[in-house]
Amino acid sequence: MKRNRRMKSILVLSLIFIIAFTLVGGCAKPTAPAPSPAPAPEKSDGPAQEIRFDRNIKIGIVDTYTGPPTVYTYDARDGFTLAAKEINAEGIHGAKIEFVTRDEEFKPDKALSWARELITREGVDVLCGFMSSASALAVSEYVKDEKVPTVVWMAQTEKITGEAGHRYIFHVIPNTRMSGRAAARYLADLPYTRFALVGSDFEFGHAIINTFWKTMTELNPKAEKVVETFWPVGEPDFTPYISAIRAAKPEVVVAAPGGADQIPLTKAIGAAKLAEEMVVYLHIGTDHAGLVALGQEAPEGMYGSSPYHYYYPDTPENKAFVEKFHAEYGRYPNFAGFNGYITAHLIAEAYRKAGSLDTEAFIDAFEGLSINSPVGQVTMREYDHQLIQPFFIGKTVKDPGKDYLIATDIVMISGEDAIPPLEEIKKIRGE
Amino acid sequence: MLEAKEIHAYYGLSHILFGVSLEVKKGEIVCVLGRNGAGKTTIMRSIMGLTPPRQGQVIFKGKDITRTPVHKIAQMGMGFVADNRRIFPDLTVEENLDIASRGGQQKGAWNKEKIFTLFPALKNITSRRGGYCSGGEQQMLAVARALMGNPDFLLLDEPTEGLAPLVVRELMEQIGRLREEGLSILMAEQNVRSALKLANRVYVIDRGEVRFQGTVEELEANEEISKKYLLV
Amino acid sequence: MLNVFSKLTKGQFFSFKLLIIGIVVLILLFAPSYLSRYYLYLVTLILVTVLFATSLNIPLGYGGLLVLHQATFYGVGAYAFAIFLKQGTLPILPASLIAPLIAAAFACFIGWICVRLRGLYFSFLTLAMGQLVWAIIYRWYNFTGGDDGIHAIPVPDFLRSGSSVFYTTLIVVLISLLLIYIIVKSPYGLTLQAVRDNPQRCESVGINIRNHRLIAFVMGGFFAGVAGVLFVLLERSVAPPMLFWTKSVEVLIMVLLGGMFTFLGPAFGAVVVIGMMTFFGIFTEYWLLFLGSIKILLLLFLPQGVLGYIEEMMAKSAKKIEKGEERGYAQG
Amino acid sequence: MDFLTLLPDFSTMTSQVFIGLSRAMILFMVAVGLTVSIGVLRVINFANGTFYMLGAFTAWSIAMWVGGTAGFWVALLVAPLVVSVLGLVVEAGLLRRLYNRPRLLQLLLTYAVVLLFNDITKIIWGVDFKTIEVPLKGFVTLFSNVSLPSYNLILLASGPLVAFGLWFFTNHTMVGKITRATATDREMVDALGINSKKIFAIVFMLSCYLAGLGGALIAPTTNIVVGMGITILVNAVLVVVVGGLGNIWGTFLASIIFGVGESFGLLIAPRFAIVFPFAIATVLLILRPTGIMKSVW
Repeated sequence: MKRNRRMKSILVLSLIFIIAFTLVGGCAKPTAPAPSPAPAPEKSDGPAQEIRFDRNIKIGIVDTYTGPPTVYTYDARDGFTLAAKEINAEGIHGAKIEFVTRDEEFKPDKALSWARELITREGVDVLCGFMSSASALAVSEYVKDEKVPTVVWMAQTEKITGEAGHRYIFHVIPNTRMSGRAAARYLADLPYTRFALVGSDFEFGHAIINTFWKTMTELNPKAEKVVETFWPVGEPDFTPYISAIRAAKPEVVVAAPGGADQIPLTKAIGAAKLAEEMVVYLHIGTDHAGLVALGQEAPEGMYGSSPYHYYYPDTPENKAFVEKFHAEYGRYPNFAGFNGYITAHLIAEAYRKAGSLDTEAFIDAFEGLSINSPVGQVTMREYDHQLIQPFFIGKTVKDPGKDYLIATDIVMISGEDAIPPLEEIKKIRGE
Repeated sequence: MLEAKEIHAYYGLSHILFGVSLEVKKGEIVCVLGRNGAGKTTIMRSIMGLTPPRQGQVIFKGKDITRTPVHKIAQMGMGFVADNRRIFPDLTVEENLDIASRGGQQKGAWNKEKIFTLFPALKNITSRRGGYCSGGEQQMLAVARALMGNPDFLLLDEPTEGLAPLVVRELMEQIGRLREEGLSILMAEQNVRSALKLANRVYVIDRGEVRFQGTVEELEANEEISKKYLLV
Repeated sequence: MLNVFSKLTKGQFFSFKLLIIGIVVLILLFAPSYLSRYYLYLVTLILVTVLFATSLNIPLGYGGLLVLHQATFYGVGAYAFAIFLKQGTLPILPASLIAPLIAAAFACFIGWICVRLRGLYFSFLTLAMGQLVWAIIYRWYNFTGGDDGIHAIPVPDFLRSGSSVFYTTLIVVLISLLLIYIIVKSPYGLTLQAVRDNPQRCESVGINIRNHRLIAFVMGGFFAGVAGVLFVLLERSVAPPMLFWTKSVEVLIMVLLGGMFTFLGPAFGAVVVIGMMTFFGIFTEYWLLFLGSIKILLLLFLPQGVLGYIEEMMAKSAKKIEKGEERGYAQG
Repeated sequence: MDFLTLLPDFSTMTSQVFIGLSRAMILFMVAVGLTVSIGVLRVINFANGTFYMLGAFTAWSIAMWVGGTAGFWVALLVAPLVVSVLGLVVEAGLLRRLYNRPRLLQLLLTYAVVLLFNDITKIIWGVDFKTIEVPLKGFVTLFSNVSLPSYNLILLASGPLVAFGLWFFTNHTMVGKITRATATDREMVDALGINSKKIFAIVFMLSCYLAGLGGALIAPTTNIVVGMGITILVNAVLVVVVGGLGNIWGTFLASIIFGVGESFGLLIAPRFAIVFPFAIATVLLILRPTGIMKSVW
C-alpha cells in the first residue's frame, strides 16, 4: 500500500501544481485592482478646486524594450516619467498619475496580450506607447472594443488616425503623411526640380515617399522624379543605391530610411560625400539619437528633419525641459523623450479639463485640447485625434563644443501646415 | 603489468560484463577469444577507460586506473588499437602518426623511421588519406599509431578482422616482433588459429563471463570448450 | 519488466491520470465564472498554445523528426483564416475548416520535400522553407498586409465575448487533443514510434518510412493550423512575427520543458512557459534574463522535461517495487 | 522605374557582383565560427550570433577608450580575444555539459544563452545607438563606373584571409591536425593520450574568436545594437548547412552564393530581395541535401 501512496503523492503534487497554475492570480486578483486612493489635500485651493478625484489615474505603457528601438523607447519612457513627476507635484484634482510598463518586443501579438493585461487586470485608464506600427494597429482595434483611450507616441503610420482611426485612439507624433507633407513644403521652396526618391522597403518608407511626392507635385508641378528605389530593411551595404542615385544626377535626394537603416545610410552618405554634390534630405535625419551615435562621421550639410531638437527652439520652456531631463538622466532627450513628455502633460491636462475620471468625458476634453509644450503650442485635432505639432527641418553642422553634429538653419514647419486637411482624412475614412 | 578484477560493465541499461577477471604479465601476449558479441570489445574498452566498469577494478602498473580519464591512461603507457581500426579518415597516414607522437628523444623510442622499418608498406603511402587506405594498410596504421605513443602495453581489438589471409600472416609476424621489443599485449580475437600461434595464454569469453583460462595447449586439449564457445 | 508492472497497476495508474485530467477539465469548464477577464484570456491563450505545442509533438516526439519551423503552419493557418474573413470570401465555419487544411497542404508540400532527408538536414530544410514562407508573407503587401499584418478581422459578434471565445477554444482544443491521442495510440501511431526508434528494422519489414513521417508532419501542420485559427478568434489580428523562426524555437522549448516523450508534456510546457513569460514580464524589465536562466537550468537538469521527469520517477519507483525493494519505504 | 535601367549593363553587373561579395564576406565572418563549432564540437551554437554581437560591442568600448582611428585597429586586435575568453567561460560553465546530449537540447540551450546575453548586454552597454568611426575613408574606383568604399576592401580581403588562415591552421599545425582528428573521432583522440576536452575548449574559443572578429569588422559599417546577432544568425546557419557542415571552403562558397544571389535578386525583384537567400537555401538543399561541399559529419 505504501508504494501506491508514494506514487500518488507525486501525482497529487503535480496535480496541485497544475491547479495552482490555472488559479494563481486568477483567484489572487479576481478583479482589477483599483488604483490607490488619492492623497488627502494639503490645503484647500478655494472654489476653483471643487472637483476632487477619489483615486489616482493609472496609465499603462506598452513599448519595445528589447532590441534596437530601445534607444527611443527608453527616452519616451523617461520623458513620460519626468512629466509625471511634474504633474504629481501639482496633482490633477488631487490625484496623481501612476504608470506601469510592459515589453512587447516589437511583436504585435505580445503587444495585444499586454494591452489586455493592462486593461483587464491592471485596470488602466489610458494606454500609451507602441513603437511598432503593426502593434499600434492591432491594439487600436482592441481598445476600440474596450473603449480605453490609447495614445500612440512612436509608431508613425498614418493609418492610425487615417483609415483605422476611431474615437479611442490618439496619435502624438507627426505621422508619415505629415512628415511627407512637411518635407515637400520645405523642399518646394528650394529652386530644384530633379528629385531622387529612396527609402526602406516597408510600409513606412513607401508612405512617406508617396505623400511627399504627391504634395511636391501639387506645390511644384515642374518637379521631376529621376529615380525612385527602395532597399530591403536591414540593408548592409548602401553603395549600389548611392551609385544609382549619382548616376541619375538628381538635384535633391529624399530618403525615408527605417529605424534600422538610419545610421548605416547616413554613414554611407557621409562616406560618399553625397551631401556635397546635391541636396540630401533624410527623414528623422537630424535627430539627436542618430547624430550622437555617428559622432564626427555624420555628413556635414545634410538636410534632415526631426519633431524635436533639444537646442531648438531656444526658448525658456524648452531650456527648462532640457535642463530637467539632463539633470535627471544625464543625457539630452531625443524626439521620443519629447513625445513621452508631452503625452503625459496632454493626458493630465485633459483630465484637468474634464474634471472627471470618466473615459468619455476624458476623450471629450482631449479632443481639441491645446497645451504649451517646450516647442510651443500643440493641439489635439478634434476630428481625427492627430496631434498638430510642429516639425523641424535643418542642416547638419559641426559644433565646436560637441563631439557630434547638430542641426542648424532650423526651419519650423507649423503643425497646421504639415497636417493633411480634414477633407483628405474624411475621404480616406469614406465619410 | 595489467590486472582486471571482477569488472562489471554496462552500455546504458544493458549489462554486458559480469565479473570478468584477467591478467597480463610483462612480456606476455594474452589472447581473449570468443564469438561475436561475447563481450571482447567491451573488455578492451573497459580497460582503456572508454566504458569504465561500474564495479570491479582495473590495475595497471600497480595503479588503480578504474576511474582515470582515457587520455591519462594512454599517457601511462597503454596503447589502444580499436576493433574497426578507427583511422582518422580525413588525415593523411603521416598526419595520423604525427598527432599520436609523444615520443621524446629517449633511446628506443618509436618514431616514424622505426615505424617504417616495422611496417615498410606504410612508407610509400605517407600522403594518402586514412580513409582511402586498404584494410591491411589501415590495420598497420592503427598499430603504428598506437606505437607512436611509446606504450609498453598494447590492447589489440580484433586486428585480423576482415583481412586477407596473407595480410593476417604478415600482421601476426609483426605483432610477434613487438613482443621482442618488450611490449605486453592483450589481444581480442575471433580468428582462433592465427592468434593461438602467438599467444602465451588464453581466456575464453562468452556472454560476458570468463569460461576458460589457461595455456594454448590446455585449450587445444579441451575440445568441449572449443566446441561450445568457439565454434571450431 | 515494465510490462509486468504495468499489467499489475495499469488500471490504477490509468484511472489516476484520467482523474487528474478530469479534474483539470472540470476546473476549466467553470473558468469563466471565477476567473477575471484577463485570466480567462490568458487561459484561452494557453489553450491555443497547448494545441500548438502538442501539434509539434506529433512529428517531433512521436515521429522523431526534428522540425525546426512549426510556426510556419500556425502562421499559415492563421493568415488563411484571417484573409478569408477579411476579404469575406468564405463564411466563418467553412473558413475555419479550410484554413487548417491549407496549413496541412503547406505541410504536405514542405514535408514531401523534407522527409527525403535525414536528421539535421531535414531540420535545416524545414527552417529554410519556413523562413521562405515568412519572407513572402512579410513582403506581399497586397495579399497579406506585409509587415503591418492584418487587423480588425471581422469575427461574428457571438464569438467576441471572452467566455464564448474561451468555450470555443476549449472545445476545439479538447477535441483536437483527443484526436491526436487517438492517432498516436492507433496502429499508425505505434508504427510511427517504431519508425522513430528503429528506422532500419522498420524498413526491412517493409514499412514505408517516408510516408509515415510525411503523414505525421502533415498532421502536425494541420493541428498547428487549427491553433492558428483559434489564435485569430482570440486576437482578431495577425502579423508576420507569428511565423518567424524565433516563434518556432519558443514552442520547441515548451515541448522540451514539458517532456517530448509524454503525451501531455508539451501542454504542460506551454502552461509553464506562458505562465513564466507573463509573470516575469509583469514584475521585471529584465524578464529575458530570468526566463533565459530558468530555461537553461530546467533543460540542463531535467533534460527529459518536467512531465517526463515525473513519469521517470514513477517508472523508477515501479521498478523498485517490482524488484521487491520497497522495504526501505516500509521501514521509513 | 527601376534605378538599374539607368546604368549600363556591364558596370551594373560588376558592381552587383562586388556588392554581393562584400555582403558575402559579412555573412562568412559569422558563419565560419558556426561551422567550426559544428564541425568539431558537433554543437549547433545559436549563441554564435551573440558572440558576434559581443564582438561589436567590445570593439566599440575599446575604440572609444583608445580613441581616434587607431582605436578601431586596436579594437580589431583585442576585441576578438576578449570575446574568446568569454567563450571559454561559457564553454567551461555550460557547453561542456552538452556534448553528449541530444542535438535538440543543445540547440535550445544555446538559444537560451542568447536570451540571457541579450539582457546582460543591455545592462552593461545600455540602449544608445552605437557606431565606430570608419577607419578607412573615401572610395576606390574599380572600373569606370564602379566604385567601392575603401573599407569594403578590408571586408573583401578579410574573408579569404580568414578562410586561408583556418585552412593553414587545420592542415599545417599540430593542434589543427588534432582538431581535424577530434572532429571525426573524439574517443580515439583520447585513446592516443590527448586530452580532447582541451581541444574542444580551444576550438570553441577559436569559433568565438572568429565570431568576435566578425562583429568587430562589421562594427564600423552598422549601428551596434542588442539583437544584431539574431537577424544574421538564421542566414548564417543556412550558409553553414548549404556549404556542408564543418567545411570551411564550403561555407566560403555558400556565403558567396548567398551574397551574390541576393544582390542579383535585387535586380530581378527588389521587393522580394529578402526572399532570395531562403529560396537559394531551399533549392540548394533540395538538390544537395548534405551541402555543396563535403560535410565532415
